[in-house]
Amino acid sequence: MYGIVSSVKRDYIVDLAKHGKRVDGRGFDQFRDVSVRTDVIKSANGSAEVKIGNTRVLVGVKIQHAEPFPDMPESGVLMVNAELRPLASPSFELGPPGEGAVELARVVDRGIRESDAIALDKLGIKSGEDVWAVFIDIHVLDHDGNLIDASALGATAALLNIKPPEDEAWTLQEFPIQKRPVAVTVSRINDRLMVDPCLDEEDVADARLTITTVEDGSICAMQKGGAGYLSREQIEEAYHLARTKAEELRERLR
Amino acid sequence: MYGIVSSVKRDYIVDLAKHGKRVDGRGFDQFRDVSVRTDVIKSANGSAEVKIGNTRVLVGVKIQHAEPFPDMPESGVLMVNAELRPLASPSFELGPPGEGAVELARVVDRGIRESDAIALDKLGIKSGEDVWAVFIDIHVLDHDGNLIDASALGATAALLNIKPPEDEAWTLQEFPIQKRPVAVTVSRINDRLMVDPCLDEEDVADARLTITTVEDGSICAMQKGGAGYLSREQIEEAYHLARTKAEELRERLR
Amino acid sequence: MYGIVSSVKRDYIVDLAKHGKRVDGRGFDQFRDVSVRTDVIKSANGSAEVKIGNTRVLVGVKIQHAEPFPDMPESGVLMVNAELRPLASPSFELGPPGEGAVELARVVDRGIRESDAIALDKLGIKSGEDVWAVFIDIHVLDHDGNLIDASALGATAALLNIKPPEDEAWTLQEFPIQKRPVAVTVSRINDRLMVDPCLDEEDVADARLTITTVEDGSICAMQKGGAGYLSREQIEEAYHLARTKAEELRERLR
Amino acid sequence: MEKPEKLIVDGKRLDGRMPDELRSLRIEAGVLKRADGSAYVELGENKVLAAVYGPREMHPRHDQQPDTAVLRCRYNMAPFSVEDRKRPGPDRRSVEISKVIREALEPVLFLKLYPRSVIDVFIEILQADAGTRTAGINAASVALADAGIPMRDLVSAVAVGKVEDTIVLDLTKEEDQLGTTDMPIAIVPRKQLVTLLQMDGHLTEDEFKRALDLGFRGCAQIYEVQRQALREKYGVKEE
Amino acid sequence: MEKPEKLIVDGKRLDGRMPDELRSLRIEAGVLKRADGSAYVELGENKVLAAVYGPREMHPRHDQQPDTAVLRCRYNMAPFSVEDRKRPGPDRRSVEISKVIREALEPVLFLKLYPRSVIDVFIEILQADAGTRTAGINAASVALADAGIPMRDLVSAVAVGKVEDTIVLDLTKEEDQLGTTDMPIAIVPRKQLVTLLQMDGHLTEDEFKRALDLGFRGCAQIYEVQRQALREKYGVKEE
Amino acid sequence: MEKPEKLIVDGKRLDGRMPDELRSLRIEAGVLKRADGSAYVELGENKVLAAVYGPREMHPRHDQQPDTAVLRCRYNMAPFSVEDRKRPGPDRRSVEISKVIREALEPVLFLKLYPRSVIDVFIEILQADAGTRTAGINAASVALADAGIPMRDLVSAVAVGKVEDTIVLDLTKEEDQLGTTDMPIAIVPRKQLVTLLQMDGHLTEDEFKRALDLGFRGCAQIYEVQRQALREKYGVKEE
Repeated sequence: MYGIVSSVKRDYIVDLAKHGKRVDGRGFDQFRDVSVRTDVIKSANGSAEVKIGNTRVLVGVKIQHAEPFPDMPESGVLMVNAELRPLASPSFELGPPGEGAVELARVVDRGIRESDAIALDKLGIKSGEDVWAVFIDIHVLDHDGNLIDASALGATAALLNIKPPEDEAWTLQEFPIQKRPVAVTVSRINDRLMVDPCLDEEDVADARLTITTVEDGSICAMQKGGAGYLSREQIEEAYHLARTKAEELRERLR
Repeated sequence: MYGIVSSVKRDYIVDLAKHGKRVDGRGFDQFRDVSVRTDVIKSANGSAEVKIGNTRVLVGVKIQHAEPFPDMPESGVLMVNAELRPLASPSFELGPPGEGAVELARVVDRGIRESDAIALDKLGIKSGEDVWAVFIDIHVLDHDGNLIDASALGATAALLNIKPPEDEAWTLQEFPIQKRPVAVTVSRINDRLMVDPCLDEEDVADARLTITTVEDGSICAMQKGGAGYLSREQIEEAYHLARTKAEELRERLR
Repeated sequence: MYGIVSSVKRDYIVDLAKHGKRVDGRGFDQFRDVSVRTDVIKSANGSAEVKIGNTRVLVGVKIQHAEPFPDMPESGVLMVNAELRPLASPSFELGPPGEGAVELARVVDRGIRESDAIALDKLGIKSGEDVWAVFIDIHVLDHDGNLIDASALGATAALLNIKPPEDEAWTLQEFPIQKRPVAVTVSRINDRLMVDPCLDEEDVADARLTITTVEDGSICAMQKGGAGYLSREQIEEAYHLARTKAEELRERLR
Repeated sequence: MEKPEKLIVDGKRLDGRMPDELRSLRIEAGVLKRADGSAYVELGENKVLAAVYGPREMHPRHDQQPDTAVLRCRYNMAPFSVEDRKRPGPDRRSVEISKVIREALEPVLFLKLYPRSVIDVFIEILQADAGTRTAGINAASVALADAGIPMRDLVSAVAVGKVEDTIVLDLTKEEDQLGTTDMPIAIVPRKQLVTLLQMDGHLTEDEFKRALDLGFRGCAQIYEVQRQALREKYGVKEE
Repeated sequence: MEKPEKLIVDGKRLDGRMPDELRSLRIEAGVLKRADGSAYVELGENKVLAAVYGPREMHPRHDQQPDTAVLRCRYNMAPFSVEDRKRPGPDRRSVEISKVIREALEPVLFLKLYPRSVIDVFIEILQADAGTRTAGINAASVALADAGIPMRDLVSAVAVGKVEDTIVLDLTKEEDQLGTTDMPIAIVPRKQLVTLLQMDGHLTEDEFKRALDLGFRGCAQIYEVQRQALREKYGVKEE
Repeated sequence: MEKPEKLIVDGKRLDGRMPDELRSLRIEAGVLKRADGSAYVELGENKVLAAVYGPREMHPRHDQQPDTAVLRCRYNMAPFSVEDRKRPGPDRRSVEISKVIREALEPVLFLKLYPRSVIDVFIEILQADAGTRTAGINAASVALADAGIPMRDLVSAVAVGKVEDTIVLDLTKEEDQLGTTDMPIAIVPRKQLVTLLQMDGHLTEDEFKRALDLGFRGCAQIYEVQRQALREKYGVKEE
């Protein structure tokens, strides 16, 4: 997921950070323009397109029959898949998902799964034989940094956009969403923390910490990334940043 | 499927074509020697070996039980697979079928499927559970050009050669063949159209158009290939060539 | 499975062999220290760790429900898999099993299968639907030569170590072991035969012959390996060596 | 899907179109930031995105051609673009379509200008309703122009078909599934040369000729919209 | 597995441990012959082996980095290490774990010392009982030291979790499955820097801080055992 | 397949052969146009084709050996060659057989003559009836000679087995499945050296010696047919 930047650009960005500045003039706690459009794909049960600056992610949700897992015979099934399509970046390659795509999908998955955003226990049909599967497909279209936040926001938005399948086995009034998890990734460059890095910033960042919170500010998932470290103080600061920004982003959902 | 030819050879072949000639002295509308031998593989339900000049293709058909597709619960299943075995050409590589093999299989498949050559609707056994699957496996043994025509002819010949499986679920008198589709590929070199290119001609051809016709001359499948173009007039000329030659080739079937 | 040795080392080992000696001073019919520890993995039904000199192989057996093969509806299923883990040798690579791992697994498999070491016919549960599958997984941890003998010994030891699954479908008193196959690989360097080559010897060996015998000295499996040949006399000599050493190794089982 | 009694009533199709009428078509050039060129096409219910990267260095290196650039195309359907979720990754259908799209575009490119390099064309089907390969060609062709790749002309493509013995332009999914024949065609409009032609179904000689006629006319309409998209992006009038 | 009524009774866990108590831990350095460095870790019922190869020449060559060594990690579960036999080969879980382990180890390595080369870390889970990724980091870290790779410090890791509203150290499989929260953490002990942090479940702000506290304390204990293992192998006192 | 009561009646096998009798054998050299060398073998109901390419440049390049050619073999069964259609592509069985065939052929080749190059041997089983690997070796060996590759000698191969306590030559599929033992063997006939030997089933020491005897004798017969095939192709008498 990381590209290569020239050392000149690296020095420039790090130097700016030391002086409290960012390449595009934003504050460290400031997102780029965020737009969330839902209901963009008719063939999906729910969909959303999220743009954060130039970054653009399309998320589609399909609801289909599936077999349950043996140890959860009455529970619906959640599947999150991410495709870093090669049209989105010169660094994305053809072929099966690499570690970047796998991590992206799993971080989004955990935010939804661990917050119980979907009442999977209501998605059984016939015990041990038939349940509803919720396929969340993240399709990255343009990559200018911060894919995790864009994808997670798109996934929650697409879930909120779901129209139940036209199938007589579907008996609920509406799709059972219980929580609105929102992921915010905080990156460290030199010793400064910032949200929503653009790609150039992401490429020079030492480490990142994604914190997914729900409405009450409690955490449902975290993921540190990058080949650097974070101090204890930075982690706590990141939590406060993430919680505050998640509230802002959550307002974009409906 | 395309090899690389020296520019000397290319110039020679193109030059010949301009003067109305071919490397082996044939007319532009003339096939090399064609031979069709059937019943060559005992372990197959039907089989045929087709030679066109030095090109040699073995086609085997297996008839086995399978599950139907959900939207066609009483219909048999047709599967066409092509293997460009590396023994057939230095340009064929080990590994899963490449785009050349996939295209070859799909063009042959469409000729058979779209002409309703096989009455698949008669190949059900138990609705939604059990039907007959017809596996047509194209095994290319020696590649000297024009694999599509050889493979398609072999497939139709092998279908006509089928002995029903010895299985109590088989209730038809004989295997239900309704049409005899034949593919003819017309290649353009410079501005000349010709049938049955040998490998050297194929390598320098600008474009090809495969037209599969049935007994009454109507078209059931077409496929343009190659990195060049065809004019409208060339397409119509190709149709007439293909129709005429298909009639000749069809006489080789039984 | 073969590495590359310098020609100096090769000449040295071959020269020693000509003079009746081995790099570590052993006799040609002498194994390195052999240790067999069983019951080393709690999550397996049976397990064994075999060390032969520095070579170290861990074998775990899992017993699980499975579908029978259609032609053996009441018979249990045996699966042997070998993983040459890259931690065991710089020459082992990531990725699916290569030909070395496949051969290793299949030679061990045949020793067990062909000797009827397991009474698979007693491992049916419900005819045509449910049988016991015996998964033998060979996990190579440290490779200093003679993996076949170590793996085969580990497999037999792990089978003898099996505690039946805690499952109400299991009705036998104990796991039905009938034979104790032991594989001994005899290698030829120049014109000398020797057992239990270390890796350096294995790398310069011309050929090897693995002979798996059971208690009465009869042969249940053989496999010649390596890019060289064996004379008829060498084969007979190898049999006698293998039979004698197998008796010694068999004493290490329980 | 319930089968309607007739697909053509009083000379009109189920969506109200005449037999020779295109669905609504929207093309936008330069819609992606990272790609060197890009285009978005909406054709009826189809939503298609194409991106071009290159000419750029070819990897793996032994695939480099000493005297020419290599054109690579990849056609991909998003999992949610179709009725039943499509499992990600290439299947035989997309492998074949990628190949015929590449061969449809190659005749208008001057690949010899860029030896040892590669031009990548990625086509993503975001929502599918029959005609995705031709919509993909239309998008890719505009994306190539947007990337500044020298071209002899654009390539314009459309599907023609036969529905209840009527030759019709630009099939919907319903018409494709219930009709008998689908014939995608791609054309280099100025020289009127065909660079893609496939067909499956049933056409007599006469029907075939009428289908070709209709395909050429449909492509001419699409060509205008493609050119308009580029004019809008670059704000210049073509000569 | 039958669900027990309570996981914590009278302040003690089902296996008798206090909430802030580690399972029994044994670490041995230099256990493999062929690897350049290796270590074996037993943590409760976990059995983990790590091996290091390198710095060695990077293949394929085009993955070489001109100014630095590349660290590669591969976490793998043996098929018999878990309740239901695991099919061999990487799955999505192990791909992700391999990535976060690499990123947990990389901060203590001086990779720039070995341009164009690769350091490979292989972690094999032979028997699993929750906490395998952190046990793997502990093993890998000792194996790197055993291989003589220059390091700023070791990396020490442990999982913290929440079980019935109690923050506990070093979850067992039972606690992991029945509890609500799992938070693996890795630390560079001397500088108290975090190199791995993951979490799934539910933590309030206050719980999160207490979990961090407990994680730091647990890692300090593990660090001592790691150093002891190296002292035993090399028979020298650390300064 | 219904199990017959006895496989050997009055000293004769079900197909009328004596225990030490080969099935009908036909070998033809030089049957393919594109390959550098080729051969076709019919042994009973087996139909096998082998082709040789090389010595040619080795790709990928990092598999080149600076001091020797590399021999690659690939044994493949056509999907229609067996009772139940075989799914295309290599399986574990064919991977192993490809390896032992390569090791059976390598001893007669002078690979050091062609450093950095590769010799490819492709064996296609078109119709299978037990003994395909040995038939493949017989075909490959003739194909190598047909390709003009310098060889110390041909390699001749056959399967020996045990059926109802009788040691028999050249098992049919029925004998292979109902008998107890299968022992394929390959020999360099002039020097009487064994280059392939596999066995599964049950043999006592005495049976093993008799099986070896029979294998050597069977290979001698096959050797004659191989040489005859080459004589017919090249129209010269061997000295």
